[in-house]
Amino acid sequence: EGVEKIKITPAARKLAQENGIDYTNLSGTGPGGRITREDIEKAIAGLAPEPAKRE
Amino acid sequence: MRKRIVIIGGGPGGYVAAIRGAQLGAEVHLVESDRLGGTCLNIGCIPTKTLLHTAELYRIVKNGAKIGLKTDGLRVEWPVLMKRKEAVVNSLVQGVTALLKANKVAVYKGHAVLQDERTVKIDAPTPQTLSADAIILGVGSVPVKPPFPGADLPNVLDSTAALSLPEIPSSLVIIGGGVIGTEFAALYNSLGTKVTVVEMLPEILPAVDGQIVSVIKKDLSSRGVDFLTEARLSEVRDAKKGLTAKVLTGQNQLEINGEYVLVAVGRRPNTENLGLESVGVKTEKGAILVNEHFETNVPGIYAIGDCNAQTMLAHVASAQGIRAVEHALGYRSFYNRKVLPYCIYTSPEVAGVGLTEEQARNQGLSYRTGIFPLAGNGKSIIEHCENGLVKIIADTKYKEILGVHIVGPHATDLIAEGALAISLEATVEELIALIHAHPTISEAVAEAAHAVIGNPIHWPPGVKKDIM
Amino acid sequence: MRKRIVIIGGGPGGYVAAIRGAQLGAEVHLVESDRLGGTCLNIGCIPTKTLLHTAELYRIVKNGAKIGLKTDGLRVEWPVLMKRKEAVVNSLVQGVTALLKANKVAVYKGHAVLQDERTVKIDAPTPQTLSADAIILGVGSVPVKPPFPGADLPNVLDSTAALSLPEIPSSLVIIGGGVIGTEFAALYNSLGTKVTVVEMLPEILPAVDGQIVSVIKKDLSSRGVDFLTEARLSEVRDAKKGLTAKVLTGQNQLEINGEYVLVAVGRRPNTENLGLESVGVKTEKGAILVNEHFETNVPGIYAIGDCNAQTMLAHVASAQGIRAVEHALGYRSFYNRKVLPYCIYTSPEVAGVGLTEEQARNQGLSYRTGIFPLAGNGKSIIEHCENGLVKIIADTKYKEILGVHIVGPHATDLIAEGALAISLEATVEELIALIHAHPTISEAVAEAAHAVIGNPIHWPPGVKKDIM
Ligand SMILES: Cc1cc2nc3c(=O)[nH]c(=O)nc-3n(C[C@H](O)[C@H](O)[C@H](O)COP(=O)(O)OP(=O)(O)OC[C@H]3O[C@@H](n4cnc5c(N)ncnc54)[C@H](O)[C@@H]3O)c2cc1C
Ligand SMILES: Cc1cc2nc3c(=O)[nH]c(=O)nc-3n(C[C@H](O)[C@H](O)[C@H](O)COP(=O)(O)OP(=O)(O)OC[C@H]3O[C@@H](n4cnc5c(N)ncnc54)[C@H](O)[C@@H]3O)c2cc1C
Repeated sequence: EGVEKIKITPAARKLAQENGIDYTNLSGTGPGGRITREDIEKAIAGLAPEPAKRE
Repeated sequence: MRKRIVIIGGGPGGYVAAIRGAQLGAEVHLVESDRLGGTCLNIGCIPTKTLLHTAELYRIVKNGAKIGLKTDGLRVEWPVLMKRKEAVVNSLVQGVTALLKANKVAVYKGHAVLQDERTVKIDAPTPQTLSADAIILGVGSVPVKPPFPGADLPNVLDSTAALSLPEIPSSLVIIGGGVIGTEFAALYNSLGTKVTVVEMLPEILPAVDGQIVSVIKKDLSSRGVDFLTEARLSEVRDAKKGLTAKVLTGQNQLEINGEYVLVAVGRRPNTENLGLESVGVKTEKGAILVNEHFETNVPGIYAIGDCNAQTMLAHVASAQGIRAVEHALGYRSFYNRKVLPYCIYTSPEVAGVGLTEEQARNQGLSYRTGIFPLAGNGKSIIEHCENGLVKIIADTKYKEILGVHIVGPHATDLIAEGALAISLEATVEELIALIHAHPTISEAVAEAAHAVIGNPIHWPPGVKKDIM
Repeated sequence: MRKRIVIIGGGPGGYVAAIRGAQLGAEVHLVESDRLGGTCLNIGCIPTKTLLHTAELYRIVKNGAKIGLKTDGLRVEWPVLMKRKEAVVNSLVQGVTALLKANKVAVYKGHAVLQDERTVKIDAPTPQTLSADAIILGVGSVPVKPPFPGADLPNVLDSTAALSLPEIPSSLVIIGGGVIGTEFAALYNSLGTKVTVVEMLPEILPAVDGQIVSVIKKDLSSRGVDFLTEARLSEVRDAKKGLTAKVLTGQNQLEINGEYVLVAVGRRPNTENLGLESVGVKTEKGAILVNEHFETNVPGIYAIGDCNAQTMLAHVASAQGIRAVEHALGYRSFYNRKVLPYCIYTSPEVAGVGLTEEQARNQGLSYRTGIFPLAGNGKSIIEHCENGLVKIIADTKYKEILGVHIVGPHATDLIAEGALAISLEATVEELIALIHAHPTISEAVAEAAHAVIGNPIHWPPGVKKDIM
């Protein structure tokens, strides 16, 4: 049970990869905490301070 | 301290909010002046779909010679169907009553008004006031009654009256080609009524994707429904048998005869006599203005469902009710206004979610479409229903699914996959990679996704798909 | 250089691989000894579902008095239905023929064998050899013929013969309660045949979630299908009228009479006389062994669909065909073996995807289930089909959806949403947050998701849900 699963939407993943965003540190705002495209857009715009790493 | 929530209106907005509030531990009070279940259960979704279920089975089987059915003597027993409609409605209303009781929601029968920002007054039968930490308004909508000459003639109907006719009419003129008008057209056409639909706009079903509209319109036309578009009702008059509707189309004046005229030109928020002004709740053209939590300008007062006029659908009312009560109780809540599916229970069915092509174009988005005609889908051929199609709209860059539109068998259940795809921000690749069971209509969803970026498997390359 | 792909077998595995290969620019050759479309189109999915479509409409409408239908004189015209079945099959086979032509696939009629690792020999009508960069085997499966005494009596049928009976039988004994046996039971029961199903195992439909099985079994039983489980056929004998099947259940010996006995105890890979041994392709109990790209131990030779015996379903064959040809042509490809939906076209329908509760338990997973009975779903009540349920299995930690199982109207189309949910690793929160259209059966999916972590909206708190 070591690794925590990261939930991210397919569109968000594409966007993150293209913009070199490390989404493993983001906490998502979708239901159940999924990272959404909007979360990545905010990260690209530098809006969302990336929260502390998951334990 | 348990929070007290008072809800006005027991439709799918109000009763669902009440149950959700109770589930979350609130003390919930619900006031309903008429029957629990609101428009939806009593005079909307449920009775229309009950009638349509029998009518469409009847039509399909009546035309069943080709699929091996011999149908001498098949007919609809209208009085039995009317009773069944009552029975279904009653059982669902009783179900809601029982659910509210099981969830310990206090239900009051009477007309409620806002007395102040935290108090609701019930005026009948025994006047009483309820104080609240939050108030949720779910007062619904009522049919718009345009004031044309003849509007008050006895055989001029609204949608409620059209559910309880003494017998199947020989002919019917429907004013308004929106969802409700179109469903009634399908219903009575299937039952053998001569139906004419009169629509003011250039096309029926204005909110639906244009290519989908042309399929369903062609289908209904081929079954004998007459559509008059850009046509305006000027007057209804008594005729020898039934009524005559005078209609202007361009320069022409037409007279259409019908046993009844059904007026289905829209619904408006039911926000009069609610005390909104006295507590300062803002409205626009009768619709209560709300923020993204469905809270009005008066903090602690929410307005959900038809009365805020955002999207007049039962499941949207329920979803807003859940969101409002969750917000009132301090929970984080999700409401994705991009993912509000709609359904039209014609046969074939119509359903859609997300952007139509017209919306994508008007918003100036860079998009691509993929279409798969059900003539290439085995199950549609088995169900003798090859005229449908699935249309997907995806953004050009990431191929993210923006809209899914279906006209075909089971469209109203199939649309859930499209809704999930949009809400999870899926791309066409994920829909293509998903293995869809065979033989199902849902295979056409993957094929339409395929068509966005290339060629579907079951359609010849280079053959135009969008002309049915 | 265009790659040359040679495909043996024109079923849903082979013909779809051929089209996909052609789409990707390969030179594709397809050899089929019988009719294009394989088992699925000619004697499997398509003819069974065509017969079931008419039979289920007939049964529903025949019992339509409650929903307002008067049905004196309604009957099935068997010869017309037989012709329709042929017509549907022929139109789909012609469709496949046309698709292959439009995609410029070279089609050969004849029996093919592997000559060496890169050569296929066709022996009829004019012998010829085809060289290939990759060979895809899509040779399908054939019915298992257990060798009981009486197996060769004329009225002992396999599934193919059971599709073309001269008239609707008065009685039918079905050996085998798998998907095919159960569908034939539903089919002939709906048409008025007295049906008995004999199953060796403790329960019918062994791969289906147990709670789902009990619902559909109860439903079919209440309509008159007799099920004998832990029952073994020992012999079939000619009787005065029809046949007598001797069946052992525990200590008892039963004699069941039927006009026909249908043997539907499974299918086995059709891998004899294919030259597998000569080129060294490994098999196990007749099934061709493959890796995750469906490539055999001989590089460049692939085996897809029923002949590798992984999952004997048409859409799985097609998906494997696509993956195999994409891999052979150097493309990256996706195949998620966790998301292979299955459908059973009884009425109500059954469909499932992902893990059953039995599988989750046997794998030692930490899981929770959520159940929503369709008695709480308005559309199911409208469709007079309240006995169904939706069951969701989710992992305890993330609430990720692991399995979705449905018995109810339109289950076969509804399952696509469940499949998408599992493939996108959606959680119950996401299914709950998704707004499902009203009134649809799909609302029950969100309710079942709700039931995993709390209480659905439309079911009273604390009332047991899993006992129907
Ligand atoms: C013919 C027809 C068919 C339809 N079919 C569909 C369909 O298939 N799918 C779909 O999604 N939608 C359908 N709709 C729309 C759907 O019925 C509405 O969107 C839905 O009912 C709105 O729910 P609501 O809770 O906002 O309001 P309502 O259902 O209108 O409920 C409001 C309730 O509030 C009560 N009330 C109002 N004022 C007061 C007061 N002051 N005090 C106490 N009680 C009060 C009313 O008596 C009523 O019961 C249909 C509508 C019609 C007319
Ligand atoms: C009664 C019945 C109902 C079914 N219903 C469903 C259903 O509803 N849904 C579903 O998913 N599945 C269903 N199935 C299963 C489905 O039909 C099979 O899983 C599917 O057809 C497998 O596809 P395939 O391409 O692997 O093989 P097949 O469809 O069996 O095709 C193999 C083809 O290869 C040809 N062939 C074999 N050997 C050679 C050779 N040496 N040279 C040339 N040609 C050769 C055969 O003639 C055949 O046409 C049903 C099966 C049956 C029997």
